[in-house]
Amino acid sequence: MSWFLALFAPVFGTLVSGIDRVVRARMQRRLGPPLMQPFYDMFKLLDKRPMMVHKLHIVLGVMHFMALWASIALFMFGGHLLYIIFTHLLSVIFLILAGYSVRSPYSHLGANRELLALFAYEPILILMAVGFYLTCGSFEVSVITSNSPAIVSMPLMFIALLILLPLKLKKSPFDAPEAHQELCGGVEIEYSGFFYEVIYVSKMTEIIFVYALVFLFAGQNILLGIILVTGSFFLVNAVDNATGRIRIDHLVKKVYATAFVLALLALGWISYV
Amino acid sequence: MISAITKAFSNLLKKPYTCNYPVTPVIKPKNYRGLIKFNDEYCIWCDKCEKVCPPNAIIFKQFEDGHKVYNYNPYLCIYCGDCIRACPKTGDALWQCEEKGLPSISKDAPNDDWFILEKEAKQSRENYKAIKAAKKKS
Amino acid sequence: MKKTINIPYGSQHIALLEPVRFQFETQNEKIVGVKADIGYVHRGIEKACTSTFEYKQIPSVVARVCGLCAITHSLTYVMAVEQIIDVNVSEKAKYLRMLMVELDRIHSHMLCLSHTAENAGYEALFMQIMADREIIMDIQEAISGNRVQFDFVCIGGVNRDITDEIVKFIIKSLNELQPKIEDIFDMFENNWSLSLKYKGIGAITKENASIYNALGPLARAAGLETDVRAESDYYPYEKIGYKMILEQTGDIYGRNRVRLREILSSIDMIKNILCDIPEGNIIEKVKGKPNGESVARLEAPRGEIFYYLKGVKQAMLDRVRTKTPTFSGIPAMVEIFKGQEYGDVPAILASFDPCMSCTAK
Amino acid sequence: MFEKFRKKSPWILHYNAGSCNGCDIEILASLAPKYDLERFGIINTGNPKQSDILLVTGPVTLKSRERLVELYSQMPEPKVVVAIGVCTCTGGVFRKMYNVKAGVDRYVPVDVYVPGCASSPDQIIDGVVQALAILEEKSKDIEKPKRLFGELTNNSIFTNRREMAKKIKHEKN
Ligand code: SF4
Ligand code: SF4
Ligand code: SF4
Ligand code: SF4
Ligand code: SF4
Ligand code: SF4
Ligand code: SF4
Ligand code: SF4
Repeated sequence: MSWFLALFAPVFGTLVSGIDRVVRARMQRRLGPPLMQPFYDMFKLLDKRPMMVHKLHIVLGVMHFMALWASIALFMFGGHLLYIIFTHLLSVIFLILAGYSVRSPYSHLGANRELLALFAYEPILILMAVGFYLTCGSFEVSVITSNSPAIVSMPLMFIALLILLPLKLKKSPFDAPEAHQELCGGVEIEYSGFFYEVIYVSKMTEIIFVYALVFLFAGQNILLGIILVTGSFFLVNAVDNATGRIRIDHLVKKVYATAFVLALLALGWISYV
Repeated sequence: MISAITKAFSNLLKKPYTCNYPVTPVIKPKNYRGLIKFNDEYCIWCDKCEKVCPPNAIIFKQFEDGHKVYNYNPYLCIYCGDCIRACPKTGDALWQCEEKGLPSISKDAPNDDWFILEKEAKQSRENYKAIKAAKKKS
Repeated sequence: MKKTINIPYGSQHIALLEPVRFQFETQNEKIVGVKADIGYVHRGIEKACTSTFEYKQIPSVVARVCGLCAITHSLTYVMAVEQIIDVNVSEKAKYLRMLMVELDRIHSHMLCLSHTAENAGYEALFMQIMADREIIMDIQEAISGNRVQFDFVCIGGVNRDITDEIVKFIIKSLNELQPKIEDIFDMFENNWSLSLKYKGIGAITKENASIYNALGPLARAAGLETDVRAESDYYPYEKIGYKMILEQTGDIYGRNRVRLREILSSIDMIKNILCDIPEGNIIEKVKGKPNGESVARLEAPRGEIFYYLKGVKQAMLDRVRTKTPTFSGIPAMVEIFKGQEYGDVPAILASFDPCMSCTAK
Repeated sequence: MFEKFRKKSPWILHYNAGSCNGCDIEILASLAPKYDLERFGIINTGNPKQSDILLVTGPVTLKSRERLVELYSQMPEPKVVVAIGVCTCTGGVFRKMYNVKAGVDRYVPVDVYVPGCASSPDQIIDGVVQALAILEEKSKDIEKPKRLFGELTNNSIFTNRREMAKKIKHEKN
């Protein structure tokens, strides 16, 4: 089962992103693309002639995806939550390096912003892991998922994660690192053809990573997990459709002022109650 | 912002605005300015339409026996309708229909052929003038 | 770290409809220097107007200077020609022209607002405004037979009359549009992410606006009173209930407010126009060749458009000169950019509503 | 093998080569809810390296043509060029102006010509649908822009200067 989940995580991610695009279109009162659209995109990208800048750029892109996939796999096999978070961190760092490795100013700015965003969300992820440790007594995902739902004991932590969701999914208001209109996609700008596909797939995989974290809050209760995931999915989309993009410095400030504080409060609550 | 979020949710249930264009055609209003149509039975060959057309999308080619052939390039016409207003036989000889122009592909060479035609038409005029002048002399 | 990154913005860029190139010098995303390069659209229209086209053809040519305020270009030109060759346009034609100008203003302002929203990363609002804008596009198509290039005015009047059917359709559509605009107004007012993005960003003071010769909504948002509609009495704007709309803040937020309020006031004006369109001819006969000089001005959606003509008794004019609002606004724009964050550039730029196609002609 | 997916996922890049904005706003309008180009899987990428369809508007002024050709050659094959509006197809009213050469097809090979001034969104959709059919048939061979660029037969996947230089030296020998 976990083999299956880990192996097909990118596929599921793509599917979710297909649903995401349809939901977003409907929220804007458009018909929207077909449900399988991201798959069509991927197959098409396989067919394009690649035009790349240099080898290092490619290698870093591929490493980004591999590290991300590895972190998902760790997750599915019930690994150590901190390892998972750090593998994920590693993958993001590869992406940032890839952004710095080319000379395009957009790519550099994108990497800058990605880095700032990383500083914004990484501490909260770690605090979250600590929270899980405090409630379930272990960093192991397998232990957490066999415990009672963690959302009951740390609802504030869940809200903090909800605030991070748009940031990780590159949705407004926290989509400054990608910023279609300013940076044309930021770090991914110089990728093309098959190699863009890699980045594209890792974006899809990221979705699974994020929703897996949401799922974690439900513990052993799978039904609750599904409710949490779909609930947060629609909420994120609605918020995406109700806000504009805020600037990267506002982003960092806002995330620290809300999510970080909430996470700290949640930890305090756990240790007092 | 809360109202915007609720709006996003309520939009989810509403019918989208999208008209499914290639499947269901769009209805053009009356008097839509479409392609220019020509009927040589009514034309009095006054050349007014050719002269007035800003991009020269109408060109008459002159033949030696005196008759002319109308040429029109929908990929050059700006659909301004000036020719229609200039034509003394509006409605019979020249009129603007409500059809829109359709895209063409590179094989049709809407541009290159027109270059050739333009040159030929110019040449044909000059030839005709020369012939006429020669006739007058003789 | 005081590393300066030069960011080229344009001439092709996702957030920029216009082929203009800005070169931003940034330090940590803060802009310290701007260079604007605007010649990408120069086609030589002014020259062609004096060498290729006869004066009667020019209305449809200058309309193609720009598709956004196509009507104002041909109208200003036509007004200038009419002055030289002494044609008196009937009241009815004047009302029809005003009607089209105001419709054009609504569609152009809505486009600008949607663009500002999109460039602030607010896709849903962009979609909403664009969807509502189709109402205006349908009206324009019904009146003139084309969605963008109307070719509605001609020397001596207008080309098409409007029927009762169309009048009814316009009033129905405008009644539909009004609540939607108010809805959009509400979205712009009460959204924290937009207020972060708009309030106090890209501001210009009233003094600077007048020094750098800002025009149109850009100036009116800073409280500077410039509007050709108020300054000239060629068209009976007073009668149809024109009021100048001013804001004091001068930032993006102020500009958006000016535009939104102008849309609302234009809707009212159109309703008044439709109520009291006088009877009369829509077109007068035009005789003679232009001889002499004339100037004409008109308030386009973005500010004042100015035409100068000189005719020498020939079918071809001797000189055609256009001064367009965006061109005059560029010094003010460059001034505003300094000291802003790069992340705000798209929104600021969109809020100027720049259009280079008439700047470079 | 993947040809048929090209048809389902065309990403567009839009370049304004000196148009009057009339056609550009119609492209915007066709992205908006009423016409919703995303139904065809179209995304406006703004990044030449990831696009399949180049929508050009405007009669190509002398200043913007370099940029146009550059963008065109930055797009990886297979790619399709759609000329939107009469002034892009043939020059339209601008045909005889001194800063304009009649039509885009003087510079880059155009696959679909969409008439109209301005082309209405439904005409743009017609054109794009036409372009999709062409996109499906195209091969991955390099197509050359007609003017301004000499030989560009470089089939390497790298575009940086060192790789290019290597390749060119190789060809010289
Ligand atoms: S509609 Fe205008 S451009 Fe077209 S043929 Fe007539 S005069 Fe020429
Ligand atoms: S203006 Fe009318 S009558 Fe004269 S040549 Fe043209 S079509 Fe014929
Ligand atoms: S930002 Fe708007 S105008 Fe620019 S490319 Fe995207 S949709 Fe088009
Ligand atoms: S800008 Fe002046 S000098 Fe230059 S080409 Fe034009 S008229 Fe001549
Ligand atoms: S100001 Fe802008 S919209 Fe108006 S004519 Fe000039 S370019 Fe067009
Ligand atoms: S502002 Fe004056 S000098 Fe400058 S380009 Fe225009 S006409 Fe020439
Ligand atoms: S075809 Fe017409 S509307 Fe379109 S860009 Fe050209 S002149 Fe403007
Ligand atoms: S550095 Fe690159 S973009 Fe600049 S001119 Fe040379 S090849 Fe072109």
